[in-house]
Amino acid sequence: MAELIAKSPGAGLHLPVTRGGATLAEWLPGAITSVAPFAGAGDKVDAALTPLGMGFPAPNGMAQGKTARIVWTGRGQAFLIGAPAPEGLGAVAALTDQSDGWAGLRLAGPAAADVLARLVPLDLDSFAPGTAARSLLGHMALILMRPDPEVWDILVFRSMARTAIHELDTAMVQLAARAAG
Amino acid sequence: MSGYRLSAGGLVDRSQTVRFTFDGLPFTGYHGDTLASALLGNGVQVVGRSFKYHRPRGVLTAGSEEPNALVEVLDGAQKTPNVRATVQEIFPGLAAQAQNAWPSRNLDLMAVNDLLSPFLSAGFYYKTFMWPRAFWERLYEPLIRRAAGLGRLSGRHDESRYEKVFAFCDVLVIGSGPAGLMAALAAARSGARVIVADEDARMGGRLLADRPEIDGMPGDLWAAQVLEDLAGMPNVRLMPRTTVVGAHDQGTYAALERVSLHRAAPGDAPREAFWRIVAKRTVLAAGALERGIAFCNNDRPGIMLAGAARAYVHRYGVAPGQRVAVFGTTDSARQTARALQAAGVQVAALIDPREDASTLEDFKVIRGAVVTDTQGRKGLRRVQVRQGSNTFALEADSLLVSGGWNPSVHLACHMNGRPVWDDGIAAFVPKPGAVPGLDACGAAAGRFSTAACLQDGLRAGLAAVADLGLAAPALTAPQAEDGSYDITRLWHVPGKGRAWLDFANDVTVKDVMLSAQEGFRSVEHMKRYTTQGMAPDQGKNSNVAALAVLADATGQTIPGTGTTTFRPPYTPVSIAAMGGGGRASGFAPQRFLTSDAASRERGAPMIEAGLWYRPSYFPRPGETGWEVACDREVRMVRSAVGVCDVSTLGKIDIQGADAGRFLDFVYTNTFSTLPVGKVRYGLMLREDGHVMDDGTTARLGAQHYVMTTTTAAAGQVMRHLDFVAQAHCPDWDVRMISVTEQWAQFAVAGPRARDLLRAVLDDLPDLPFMGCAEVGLYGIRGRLFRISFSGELGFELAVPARFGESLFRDLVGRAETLSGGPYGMEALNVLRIEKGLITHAEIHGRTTAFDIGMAKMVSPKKDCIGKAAAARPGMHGPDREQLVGLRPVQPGQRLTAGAHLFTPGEDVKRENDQGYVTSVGPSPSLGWIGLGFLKNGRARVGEMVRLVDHLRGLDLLCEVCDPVFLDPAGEKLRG
Amino acid sequence: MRIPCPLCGTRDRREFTYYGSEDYANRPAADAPAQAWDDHLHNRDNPCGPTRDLWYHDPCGAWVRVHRDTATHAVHGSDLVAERGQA
Amino acid sequence: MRYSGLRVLTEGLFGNKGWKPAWRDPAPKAQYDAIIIGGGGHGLSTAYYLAKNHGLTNIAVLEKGYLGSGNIGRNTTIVRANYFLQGNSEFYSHSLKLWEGLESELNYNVMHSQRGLINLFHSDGQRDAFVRRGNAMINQGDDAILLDREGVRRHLPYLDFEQTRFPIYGGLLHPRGGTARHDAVAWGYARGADRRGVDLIQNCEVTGIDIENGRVTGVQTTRGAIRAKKVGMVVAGRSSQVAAMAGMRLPIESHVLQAFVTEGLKPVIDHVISFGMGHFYMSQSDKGGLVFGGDLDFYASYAARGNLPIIEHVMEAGMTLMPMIGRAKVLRSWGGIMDMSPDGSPIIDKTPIDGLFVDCGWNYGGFKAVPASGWCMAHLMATGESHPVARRFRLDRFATGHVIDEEGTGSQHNLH
Repeated sequence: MAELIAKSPGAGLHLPVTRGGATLAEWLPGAITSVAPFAGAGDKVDAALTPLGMGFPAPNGMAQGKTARIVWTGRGQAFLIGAPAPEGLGAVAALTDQSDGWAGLRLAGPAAADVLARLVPLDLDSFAPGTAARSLLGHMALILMRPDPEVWDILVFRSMARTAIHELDTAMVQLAARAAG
Repeated sequence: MSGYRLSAGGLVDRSQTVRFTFDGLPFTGYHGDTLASALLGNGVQVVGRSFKYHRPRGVLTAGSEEPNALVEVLDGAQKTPNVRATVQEIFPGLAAQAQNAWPSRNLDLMAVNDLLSPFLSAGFYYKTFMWPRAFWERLYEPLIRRAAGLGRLSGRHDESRYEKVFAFCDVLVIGSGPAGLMAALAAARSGARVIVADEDARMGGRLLADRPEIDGMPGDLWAAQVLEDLAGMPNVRLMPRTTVVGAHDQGTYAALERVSLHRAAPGDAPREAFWRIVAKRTVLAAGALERGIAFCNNDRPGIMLAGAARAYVHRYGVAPGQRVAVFGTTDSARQTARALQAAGVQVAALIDPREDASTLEDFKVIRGAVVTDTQGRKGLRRVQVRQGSNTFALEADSLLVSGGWNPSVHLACHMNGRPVWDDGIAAFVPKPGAVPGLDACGAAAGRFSTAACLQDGLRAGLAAVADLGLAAPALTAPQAEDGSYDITRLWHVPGKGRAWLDFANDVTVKDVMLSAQEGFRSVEHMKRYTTQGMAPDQGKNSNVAALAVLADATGQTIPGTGTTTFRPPYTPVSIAAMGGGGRASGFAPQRFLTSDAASRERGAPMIEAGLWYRPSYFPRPGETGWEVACDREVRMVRSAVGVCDVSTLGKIDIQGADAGRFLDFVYTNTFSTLPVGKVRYGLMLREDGHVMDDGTTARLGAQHYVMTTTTAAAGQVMRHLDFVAQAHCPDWDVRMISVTEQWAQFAVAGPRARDLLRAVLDDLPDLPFMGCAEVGLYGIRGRLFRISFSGELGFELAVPARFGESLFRDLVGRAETLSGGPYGMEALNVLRIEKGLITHAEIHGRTTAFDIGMAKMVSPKKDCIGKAAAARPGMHGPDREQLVGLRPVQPGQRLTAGAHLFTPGEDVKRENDQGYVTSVGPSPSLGWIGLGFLKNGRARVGEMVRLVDHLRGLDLLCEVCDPVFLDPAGEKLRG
Repeated sequence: MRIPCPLCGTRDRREFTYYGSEDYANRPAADAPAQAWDDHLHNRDNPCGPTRDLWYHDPCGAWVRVHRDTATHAVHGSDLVAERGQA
Repeated sequence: MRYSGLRVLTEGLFGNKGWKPAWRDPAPKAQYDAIIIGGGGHGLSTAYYLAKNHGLTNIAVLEKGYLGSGNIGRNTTIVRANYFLQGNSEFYSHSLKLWEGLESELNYNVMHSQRGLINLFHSDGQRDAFVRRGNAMINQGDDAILLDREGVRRHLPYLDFEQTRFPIYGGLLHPRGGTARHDAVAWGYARGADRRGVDLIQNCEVTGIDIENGRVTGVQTTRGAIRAKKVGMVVAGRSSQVAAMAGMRLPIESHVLQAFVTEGLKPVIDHVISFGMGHFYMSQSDKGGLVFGGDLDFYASYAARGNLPIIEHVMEAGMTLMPMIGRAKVLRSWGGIMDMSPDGSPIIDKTPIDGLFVDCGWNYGGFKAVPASGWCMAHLMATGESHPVARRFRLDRFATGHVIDEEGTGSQHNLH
């Protein structure tokens, strides 16, 4: 064997799927780096992120640059998604590679928020486009982003991809069947 | 036959005939009928039997509070018991059956209880059935159980779909009668996000049942207009068929939506949805429930509440009887008599206890009179009336009763606030502020006229809007009837026979009096002694009257007597709805290893471990049972090389200037001195001094560590580390994050481990035991740790998870060329027992560092979590049970975990218990061996102990030995 | 029940893990007398009324000190354990 | 007045006019030999056994509400003796023996029904832990039977053996485990104590405990001061508040435990089922309701009501284990206030104040303990010595580290 085969978390899990007004697809966000600024290094972290067109986000915040996005993911912690960590960031913040730790899903369409309302205990009407939140998807840890009004990006633990897809799909099936009645 | 379908009227769709069955007989109704209205329309009077006396019973109400008309619907696995016929909408093919009757509702042999009723008074069962003792469980109790209960469960798995939903709003309006609609309109027009929930399939509340005139139009048409208006607004969600069942903290309400219970073929739609609605403000406009009057034999089929009769006439176009008598203490009774007469039903008389009641009606009014008794076992035939000193009989097949109205205070009382007695309406009303943010209005607040409801609803809606800081819309209440509410208190007409209070539980006035006579005088005692109010209607129809009777018996006032506690749910909610999503694997997430498919392909049985699925063993053709495979896998590791997926272990990345110092604080031993590129075993205590977890931590850089936790404790440890960091040393520079899911990690163990790794890695570093390094393989970067959980030369190789499956297949394939292969949890367990290595079988939450022989790992040079508490006298010493190894004296004998240990020669009893076995396994080289805890065990190595496992029939002698069975010097793993 | 996370905002109780009284956050010195440790680990005022207790907001990893009432379940506010005032 | 089937018949024939009050309604006297604070199950049984076993009849039970108004009437009625650790083992064993004679002891049908309790397990490790417990039960002289998966299926054929999230490996059957009618236990002890001369005083709230020179001398109540040289605090749910009147700070945190009952159903569940992985247990009452519960709500509370996350969790557990209950409808939920101790075991002990005794910390196992708790508390109050089966339930065991932590979850009150 000359090389190892990379497998995405959603491989073999029958995506994408469209039911009623919502489509669920695997979302491959590329590189994910956790960024946790060291004590007193907030400004330096912002400076290191400047080339990407973003700073360290506030709670529930998300910043979208040209190629990458940075998302607040917890106390003193954000995920840089879609680009490698810029030069110098590692000196002022604790970084870890999280690229393989998460399963990315994208739920889109006019019914997407209604689907999520079956699983996520958040007020999704008040969830402004361009923001993010840490919460739950059913019983699973969740990073939820709303890059556009009808697009929701979802990160759950990689090992739970199957459960997450099953639960989202069940919600989609039932919601669509309600409309049909 | 008594009830019948009127030739016109009602809001049912007479163009759509619906066929259904009841007790196997075919009937027809119309679209829009409930099962109750359809049965009444077909003249069916007996719909079930009562709980205790098995009395024939008919429909009493037109809502979810129905105590009598509980039926089973559907068949097979779909069978649903205790369905209110007054709520269930009919659909083509609906099959319903009466329940609690044997053999049938018309001939129920259990009705013998009715004849025995003098001996079945309140609490009789506490006084008898005690002799002989064994007869309670063998005879009396089974009889009682069979007689009790109501409907039947199918006994089969409920495979249907259910749904749970979260919703948020500014204003939740509960109820869509006049008050609710006005509140909703006010809130909606202000721009607030509004949810209107109503239990009924059709919104409008009493406007549909009474059709009062509003702004010159019939109430149902006015409601339809307002609803159309609301439905067109994007900030409004109308939720019919939705009962708000519970008020919980911080404005969280539980609601049950009957999504498809009215559909013949729901497809994939859920049967029910359980909503969690978070509201900033709530308007309780749930209306009021009518109550009856206790008189002798007031429970006969054909006796119905007066307001319900109006609902059947106006809403469904159904008359409750051919010739009706009406008896009531308020104008609700008169209104009913008028409505029935207007609909063409013969009204025998209105019996009004008020001496000054007007007699100016087109029907006979008997004033200053009461109903004293009734006749007609399976359907009312005659009503006994007493007027002054005269008693006489009235022929009637239906008696419509009104004892007044009780505001639906329930939700307002779910947070322990008791309702307040309002003498003017002789009823309880909600206590303002009892549920923060909830405002009751309309009939729910004791304001009964249509005009008052409209005005009060508007007031509540505007108040909510003002609270939210929104601009009030210009809105005025429409014109409507505004009569005063005049009530004469009449709870109970004295008489010789039984007068029912709680129809559903068969509690009579006599039962409540007996309760008081026997000293059960507090309302809670009375409830519990008589079971008053504990039936499916939770006393909605009868509690206030029962209180009044109790107050009378004890010489107290009604408010002085108080109420029992109102608790959720308002109406019963199916377990399946509240547990929606929990069915089968939905109860908890399933976690799958990257190697999962590869393991299953090899036939490995997968076992659950902390939500993960891990391979138990990898059977080869011809191998029978796990022990054969396990034996081979252990030998394979000991003689060649084995590969095991250990990715489930928790991995926490720890960085920062104070990372080492932090580890010193959370571990008993020291990590700040660990050189970069080295790994150390760490022992972690809870603050109470017991062992929390153990694992290895590697130092990847000067300020960079990666900690390993056990699979089971990964979440707990992360939470604990966060707590210690944030509570005890918030100024330290430490940053932590789980990297468990990032890495696929494989143990490569055995004397040929290096051969395997050389084939895979670009370059195998010369790692000492407990060393670590970054490595390259197949063009990617990985981490290599030289650690061992088997006592063999061992490594763990970690790669980004996307490559996990591929690397596992590669490692296993290459291992097989080296006479090795994969090994599972069984072999892993034997390998670690042979080495005396512990898992959570040993560190089960009660063990101390002393118990497992690691007291010396608690560094005397520094403080650490758990150190102070571990010094308590009870945490160490010879009385403690200590970790030992165990091996049978007779080779070949099997050991069992869970067995207890005794000193040979002593009796096997608790007082002599010396310890127990925690882990056992069949060692290929040593036979069965085990680990266990033994009192003062370390001092007893070499002694014999008696191992007794009663449950598995085992009793044998073991030798106590050191827990490390193999290679105590560790030459193999250092080799 | 809804609990305010100082970082994320008010969230459903299901997002939190409860620990106990804020006594757990006030760790005695290593050499404190045994009574101090007993009080830290075991003994509680256990008020029926206003209290301050410790909750972990699992999604964001913040330990939160919540000011609330054990009799009514009213929640009056919260702060981060790491930044808690001594008031 | 003695209760019997014959009496029920004769009273029935004469209109049930002859039934006498189950207990007197005395005014408090100025002085008693001993006072029990708390007219719940434990307080009433303490009074009963003080009178019966120790001949102390000049005693009073002071209850701030109505008799049996606490957790005795808010539980899931399970009676069992299936503990592993010494201390618990002998105590609950003693209690179960008392249960087995309670009807004739009290001349009151408490409907103790030994329907059998089955604890399910879902892995080899859990099986071994239950075997360890079962062997401890037998070593104590109680009963336990190990069931494999097919054994469980024979008893509980309606469980979901195919799809449930945590596969059923087997169960530990405790044949003598079962249920009883909760209120009847309180009423039976109350009536028994009253018949032996104990004054049961309702609507009498203790507002202060009088202490002079380190000795208790009586209590202050809403119905006046009452003197006594011995006072027992038996007030689970309010233990901290009452102890505070004596200047004590207990190792107790109060938590809410919810329970649920469905509408009546024809008999469908015969046993008591305990599903540890889902924190779920269920039985069916004689009236036909499915009675069930789960874990604590997990936050300190005196509100006696709970919230939705735990309710949903309990229902989900029921649905994964035994989806045949799906269409049973929950009729009523309630919440009890639990005295949670740091090791999950109770306290029956003297206090640092002479003559003041405490019985508390029943976590959520107090119902089955009612007979033995009263028996042992009475013994302690009468003799000044701990009863042999309760001698490990010491107040100072947390300070000394001699904890009795059956769950192994450590000194966090809500985890037991």
